[in-house]
Amino acid sequence: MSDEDNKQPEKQPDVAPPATATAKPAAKSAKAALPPDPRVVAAKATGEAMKATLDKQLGVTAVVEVSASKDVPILVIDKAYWVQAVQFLRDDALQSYDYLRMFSGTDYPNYIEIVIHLVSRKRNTALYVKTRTERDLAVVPSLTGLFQGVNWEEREVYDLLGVHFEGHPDLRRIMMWEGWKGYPLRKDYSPFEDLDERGGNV
Amino acid sequence: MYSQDFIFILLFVVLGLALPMATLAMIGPLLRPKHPTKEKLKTYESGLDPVGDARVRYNVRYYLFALMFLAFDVETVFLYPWAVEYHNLGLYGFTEMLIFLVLLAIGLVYAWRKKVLEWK
Amino acid sequence: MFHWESTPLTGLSFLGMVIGAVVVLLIALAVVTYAIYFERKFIGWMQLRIGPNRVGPFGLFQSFADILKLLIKEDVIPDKADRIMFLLAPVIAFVPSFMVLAVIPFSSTHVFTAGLNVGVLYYLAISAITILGVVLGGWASNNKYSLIGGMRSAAQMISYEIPLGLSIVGVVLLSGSLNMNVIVAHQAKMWFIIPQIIGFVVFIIAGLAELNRTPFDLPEAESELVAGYHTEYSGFRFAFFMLTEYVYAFALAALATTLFLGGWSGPFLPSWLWFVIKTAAVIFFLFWVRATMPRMRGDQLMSFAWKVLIPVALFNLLLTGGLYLL
Amino acid sequence: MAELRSEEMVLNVGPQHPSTHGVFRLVVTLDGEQIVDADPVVGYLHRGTEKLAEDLQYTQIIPYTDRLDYLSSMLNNYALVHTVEYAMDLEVPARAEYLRIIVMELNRVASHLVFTGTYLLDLGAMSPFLYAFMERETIVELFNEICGARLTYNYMRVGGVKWDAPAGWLQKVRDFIPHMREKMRMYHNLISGNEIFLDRVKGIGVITQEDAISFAMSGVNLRSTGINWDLRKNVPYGIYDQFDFNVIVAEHGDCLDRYWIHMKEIEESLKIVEQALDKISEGPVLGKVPKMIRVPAGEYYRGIEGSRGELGVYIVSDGKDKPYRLKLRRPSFVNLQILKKMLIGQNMANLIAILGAVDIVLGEVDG
Repeated sequence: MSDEDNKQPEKQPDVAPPATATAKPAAKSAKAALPPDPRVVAAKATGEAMKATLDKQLGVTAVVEVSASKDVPILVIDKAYWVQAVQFLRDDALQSYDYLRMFSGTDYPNYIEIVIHLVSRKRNTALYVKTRTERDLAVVPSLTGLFQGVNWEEREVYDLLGVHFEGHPDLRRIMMWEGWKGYPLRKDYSPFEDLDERGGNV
Repeated sequence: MYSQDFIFILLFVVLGLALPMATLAMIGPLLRPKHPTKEKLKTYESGLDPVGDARVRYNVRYYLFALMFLAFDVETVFLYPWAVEYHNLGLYGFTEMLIFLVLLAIGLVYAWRKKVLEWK
Repeated sequence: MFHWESTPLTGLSFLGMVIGAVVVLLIALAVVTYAIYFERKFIGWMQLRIGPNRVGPFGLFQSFADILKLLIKEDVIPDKADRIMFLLAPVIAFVPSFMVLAVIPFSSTHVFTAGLNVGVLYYLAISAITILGVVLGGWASNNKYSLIGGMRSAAQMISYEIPLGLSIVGVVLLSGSLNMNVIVAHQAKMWFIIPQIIGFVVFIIAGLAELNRTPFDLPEAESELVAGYHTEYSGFRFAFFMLTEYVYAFALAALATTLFLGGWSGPFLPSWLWFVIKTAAVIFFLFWVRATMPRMRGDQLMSFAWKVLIPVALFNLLLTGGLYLL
Repeated sequence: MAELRSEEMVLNVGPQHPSTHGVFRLVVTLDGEQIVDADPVVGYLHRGTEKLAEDLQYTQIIPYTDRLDYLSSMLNNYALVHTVEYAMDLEVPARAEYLRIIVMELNRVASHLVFTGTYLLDLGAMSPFLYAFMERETIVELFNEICGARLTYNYMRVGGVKWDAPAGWLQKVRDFIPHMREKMRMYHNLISGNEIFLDRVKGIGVITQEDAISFAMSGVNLRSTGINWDLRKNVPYGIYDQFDFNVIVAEHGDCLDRYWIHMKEIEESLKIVEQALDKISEGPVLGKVPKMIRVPAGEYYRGIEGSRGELGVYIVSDGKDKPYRLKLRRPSFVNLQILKKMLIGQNMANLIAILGAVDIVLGEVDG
């Protein structure tokens, strides 16, 4: 019951994000002014190559965007192919990204981004994989079937960012208590509004 | 007379009862405060309201040990009169007791083999 | 030598008995008070601390302060507890602990001792009653930690009761009597610790377990069960459980002294002083173990009693019997 | 005996329990003393560090990291400033790097000592706890001299460290090393060969390699399963590539292995401190940093080898002086997840042995 309530975010962001702020983080435009970092260029090339492999493997355009942070490629994956893509990266002998070292989420003006950091211990390389979901009805397939360790991480993201993970065996709040309303890490969350209604002593 | 010793022991019983009586029932109430509150009288369970009741039908393992104890302790008690009279009994007593102890050991081995002694 | 049984029962001798019993009670309380102080002090030193040092010179009055504090603490009885049993449990635990002291020969004159000719059996029988108090306390609290603690102590104490009993049979065999006075008299030439060294080791280990002391302190394993069977107890009712524990530590040390270390016998010094020295040494050993050892686990504890101690004690018995014949 | 069914009992272990090492709750279902089900409940200490950080400048976040894993605050400090430096491509003066290594490794020693002490306390031995805290006290006092605090150091800054070592401090650290080695022998005498201790921890709480990877475990827990993974070696950061030390790896993945790795790592850390003391030279301790620290827009992640595993900081920046989003990869939180799997089927006494060996700090678990 309360799950049903939680599914709907409290309210829409007050200000509609400007039309220009597209899927790209504001980061990109600032970076363009500087001379390109050779590490970033190389990482992007690696990312593009991986995109090609992934798309070919899954038979669809699963990777919607490629970028890089320093020397680590970043792949943004279509939500629909999220589990498949990560499974491929984990199981494929050439990739073998079997260690999910970080799981996080970020609230952007018009979408929520889930990011995982995969490490291939065999090749000692890292890869950031992301997926995006709408803010109003944030639903992402769960990775618990692939990595047991994301269980709590997904619960934490659910708790603090309000992203529902489909197929998660035990999706409950983990940091805040049951009955807490709202998702603290969202940018439109105000810590002082409706405090009595939101939590209280349950 | 032998009864003197038991009178002496009776005095110990009386004194043993008198001390808690005096401190818990007589002196204690005069000294200690009595301000029970709901929270104070709650059963402790790591700071939360207790879940369910503690009086459940408890695991059978403990009772098996109780049964074992019963058998072995009684047999141990039988050893005492034998030990006291041992210097008069000699080899006869020794063989008698050997048989008794072997029986005891068989019981132990039986329990051992039946895995009664495992706590798992 | 003075024996109560050889003294006719008159008003005067009855008064003597009363005085004797009261003196034993006072001695027991004093021993407990200072045993706790010494335990804290010794373990403090062993752990590079200084231990109690605030109340009185060198903290000598610390235990009195603790007793006073416990006396003026509220006696909380949880709502869900079985009231009558909860109130009775500490008394049931305490009374036998004091009763067993009646048969300990403290000195060569047996004013403070009942010379029962079933002395050893009396000790074992009476001390077993305490288990009842402990289990009852654990059960009556209606607290899960207490229940587990109570169950554990029941299983543990009854299991170690058997090797404890068996280890003493060897001594009884050698002295041919259950009377503690006679047992001490038999050790005039040689302490029984020498022919009964296996028995002594079994006795001390089983004794440690009976006392619920480290490494056998499972019933009150504070890191698992908070405080075990006395979790819900407070104030002076809790104090009686503590008192029981330390009176037993004293009683067990006294028993070890009597059965294995020659009791009050010894050259030069007065007999009671010999008794004090030997008992203090045993008590010190009990404390020392506590500062050194971690706690055992339930299953290991049980298998140790049944698979190691009991067979060893039985073997010791056969060995003693066999050697005695030769 | 099938008809003699016993009833199960639900027991709350924690939040107010002597050996949950803080406010951690474990709802266990017991059959007798056997654990049928376990549900860890965390969050009692949640302070919203990540949310708070969004309203703070980078330098202001540093004291908040102290309060995460409060037993190894130096490493937390470093994880944050290192990530910022990495994002900004900042140079750190050599002396500052060495000072950082010294305090971090000393902090690791202190943290491992607390583990050893409290673990043995959980197992019922009181003395090792007090012994271990004696040496920790020395380290804490050393920290007090260098940064003025015993627990919440707030010592590192973006681009260096806040204070240079006071006169004679390095010598004190140098004197401490042989002393600590001597004490290590004492610990081994007291603990490592104790039969009761070995019986309690050997073969208990076994983690398989597959589970360790799947649960993304790190630090001692991961290495106890035989996986050689130490970020100081595998993904070198700072100046760790200049030091000669071993990564301690065990093979059984049980509690005993975890204990051993902790003990051995203390010795390895001492080796690193010793080498750093030899190499350190005079110089500035704070590099050239802009007045206002602004991380260039983008996202950055750096993980360091904390006392309890991979301690990572993930910064999403929009180019302002405050992070847009700051995520802390908290090793205790990730490591703790396996607890449920390890506990089922064990008995009450093993619960403490297993929980203790996972080595969690609740401040870190709850963020």
